[in-house]
Amino acid sequence: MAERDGDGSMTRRNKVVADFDAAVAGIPDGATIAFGGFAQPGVPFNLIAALGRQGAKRLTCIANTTGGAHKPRMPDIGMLVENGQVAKVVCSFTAATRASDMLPFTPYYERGEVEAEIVPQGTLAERLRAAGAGIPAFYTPTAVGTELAEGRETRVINGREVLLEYALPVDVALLRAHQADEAGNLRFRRSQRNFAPLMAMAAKTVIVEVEEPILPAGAIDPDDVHTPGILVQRLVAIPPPPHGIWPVRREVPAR
Amino acid sequence: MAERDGDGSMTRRNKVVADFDAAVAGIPDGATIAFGGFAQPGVPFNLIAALGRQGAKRLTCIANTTGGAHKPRMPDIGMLVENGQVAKVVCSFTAATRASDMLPFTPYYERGEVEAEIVPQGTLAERLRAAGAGIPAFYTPTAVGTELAEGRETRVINGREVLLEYALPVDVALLRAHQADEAGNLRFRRSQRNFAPLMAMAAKTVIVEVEEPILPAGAIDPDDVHTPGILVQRLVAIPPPPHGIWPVRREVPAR
Amino acid sequence: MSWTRMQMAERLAREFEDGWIVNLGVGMPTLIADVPLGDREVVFHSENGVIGYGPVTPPGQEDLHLVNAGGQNVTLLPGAAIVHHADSFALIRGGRMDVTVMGAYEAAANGDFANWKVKGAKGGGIGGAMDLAASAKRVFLMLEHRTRDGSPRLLPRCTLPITARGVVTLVATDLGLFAPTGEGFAVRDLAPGVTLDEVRAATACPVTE
Amino acid sequence: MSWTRMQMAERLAREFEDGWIVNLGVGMPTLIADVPLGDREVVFHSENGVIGYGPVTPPGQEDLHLVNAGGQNVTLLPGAAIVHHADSFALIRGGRMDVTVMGAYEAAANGDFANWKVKGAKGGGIGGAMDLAASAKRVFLMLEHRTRDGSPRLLPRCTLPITARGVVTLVATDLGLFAPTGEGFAVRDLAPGVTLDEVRAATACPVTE
Repeated sequence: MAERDGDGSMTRRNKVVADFDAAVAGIPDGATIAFGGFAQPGVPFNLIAALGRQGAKRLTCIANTTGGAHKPRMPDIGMLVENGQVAKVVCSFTAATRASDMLPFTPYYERGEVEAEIVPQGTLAERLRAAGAGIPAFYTPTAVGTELAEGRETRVINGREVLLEYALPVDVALLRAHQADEAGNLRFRRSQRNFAPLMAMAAKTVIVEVEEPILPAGAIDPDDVHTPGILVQRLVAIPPPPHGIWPVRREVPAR
Repeated sequence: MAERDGDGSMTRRNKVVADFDAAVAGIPDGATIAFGGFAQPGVPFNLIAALGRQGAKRLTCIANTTGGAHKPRMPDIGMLVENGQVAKVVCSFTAATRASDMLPFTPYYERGEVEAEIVPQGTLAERLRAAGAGIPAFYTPTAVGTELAEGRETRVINGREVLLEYALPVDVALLRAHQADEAGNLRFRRSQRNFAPLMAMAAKTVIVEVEEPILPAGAIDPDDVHTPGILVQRLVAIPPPPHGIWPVRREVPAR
Repeated sequence: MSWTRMQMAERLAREFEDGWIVNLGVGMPTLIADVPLGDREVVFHSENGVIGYGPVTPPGQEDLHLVNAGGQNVTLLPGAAIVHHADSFALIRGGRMDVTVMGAYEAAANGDFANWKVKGAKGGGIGGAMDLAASAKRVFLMLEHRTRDGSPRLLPRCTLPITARGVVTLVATDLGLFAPTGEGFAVRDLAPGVTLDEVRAATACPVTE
Repeated sequence: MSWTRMQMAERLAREFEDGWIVNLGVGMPTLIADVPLGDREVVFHSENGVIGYGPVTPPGQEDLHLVNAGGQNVTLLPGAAIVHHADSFALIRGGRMDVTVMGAYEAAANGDFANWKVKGAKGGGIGGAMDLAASAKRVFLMLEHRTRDGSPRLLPRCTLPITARGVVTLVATDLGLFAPTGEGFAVRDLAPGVTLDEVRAATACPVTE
């Protein structure tokens, strides 16, 4: 990819790219990619679809879930798995929350064709933040005493056993935001925010599909920015449906 | 103090108190108090003055600086030191940045009447956040190889030596915000934000002086909240000068 | 006559105190957001960074940008705030949740519980459960007293991989409300018409009054 | 004829590349925000969470809610953003600063430097210096080549407590621009009329061309 690590500037450098295919161009085989989203809000549907067309292989995919248990199905990591692009996922769910649901990802995992690392959701968020914050490791009470902590380093601090967790760095973050300005400053709407600011911190390259037309630099009040533009490299405005993919009412209203 | 740890509710419980003296009522001797502010923006001048009147003793004071090297002098931790209220400070400065300036705090420190722990500013911010985030300790590259790391625990992660730092919990945070609603949601203006959101996370009780009239719950868009109201217990609106203390142009325009 | 799920939700909600911050997990616990609380006001927190949400939106009025932990489109109450995931779990890990209410497969007399992995599965679904279980002030569980084939879910020790050790405060089932005692479960309430003997027959460890 | 402080600032600013994120420390480095950069655009970051600030405000037009690291009231450029202190230092520790420019008491041939504690003092002033020094991609220093009593500030090893080990990229003084080599300093530029011999006489370790 063209950008240096952490490359960015305020206004003159044009961060807006023409379309989703241009946005994901150059993502190499073997990349570690973080995908925003919790349930539907914040999932970069259009960028996921473009990554499927782009075809990068042996990807490590980081997200809350691999998706796919809902109707209608939207572009998700499960599709990249089905497409043979994924070597490993790092998620807080590797199975659906209802035993009766089957994630598209799960059979690939059970056959050993895709690796998975299951991480508690708060630990996942904190590990992403740590990567972005230059904190190589931290201790947490989460998962102590569980199967996830077996064989791993713990210590007692203030009388409580805590588990050592490492930062989770990311090559590319694919995000969906509500608003952006040309400097790359982002705003998310409601629970669309979820993991996005943390993935932007953790990633070398941040690519964002944006729901509203890209604003001129300065149109977002500096106090109202959720993710500062210096973390963001590529922006693409989402066209109206059917050219752009937008959230739809789910037929099954539970995650 | 009346509040339980982390006590809070959305709207019905009235968080607005009548004046600054009511706001600091009940802060006990021996409390650990964090003070917002970086240079002038965000310093809770009125609450500091009220804490001086209130008289709590043997305080541990956490802030970026103890203040007092500037003209005109504004209420600061140095005044609480002069008032005999302070046992210890935790700051990123225990001396002025110019050798020619003398902080009011410094002679007390040099005579051994007040203890001090000097902490790099980013580590201070991160230790406060960690306390609020239930992270008891973390590793950082900051201060490795310096006098501050002598005799302390380090380890090598990814080829780099990093230092173990512990969370810094707080009993009471005294903050200044620009806007607040009755649910305690806060907004800060420009660089007034600085340490405030982290101190609010780290503290059991958060007391805030507010520059604009307290808004009804719901007047701040949920996407625009900087510190969620569930972290905030007491709000007091700052009256216009001379009854309220407001920032003034400094005679010496450097920190 | 055993409790319906809604009655289980109502019974647990009676335990809430005014001013509590309440986290509701996926599934049955989401019913609690619809229970009237009278004079008591609690703030509902959802792991995805929503603080102060209200009932599920009626069909056709959904805000597709806003879901609770279960993926349901919900409303925001005046005074609500949105934070990102790390701040949301900072509130959880930082001990700000007065209670978390979760579904579970098993609850044990020693306070352990299991809700993320079923027997024989290679993977599972943790979500925020381990973070919530480790750090909320209280852990309330909602589950059917027995599995579909009649096996007890209240056990001396969990047989499934646990979510956290020794954290369960209260367990609501279709038969009643119970608290783990270390050796067994103490009855806090029984569904109307349910007898202690019935509960004992359906439970794999001692049940005391 | 040695460089003025403004000339030192201008010389260091010539090293900036288009697109860099630049952190300016208290004191002399703040002069750099006023240096014209021509075609190059850099973003100034201040440790207190200000991203994208511009020149110091003229007297009477100050925004008292907005200061840079030196406590000066500054302006914001279009595209600026404000973050809190932990996020600001996340950017620093996370390696997002292409360069940090700081004042210093001493710079050493081995890349150490000292800028937080003077001789004999009990305390000091660290501010964000240790975080910036440990994690910025480049560390530029601005200091007078000698102390007021004529002692050299460019040394084989620091005599004062150091801020970070082995991190210094470039040192601008009134005499020129230098890079530590391990054994001494290499001249990158000299102030007009300043000779290599003058620099050597004012420096406590080898100076090479």
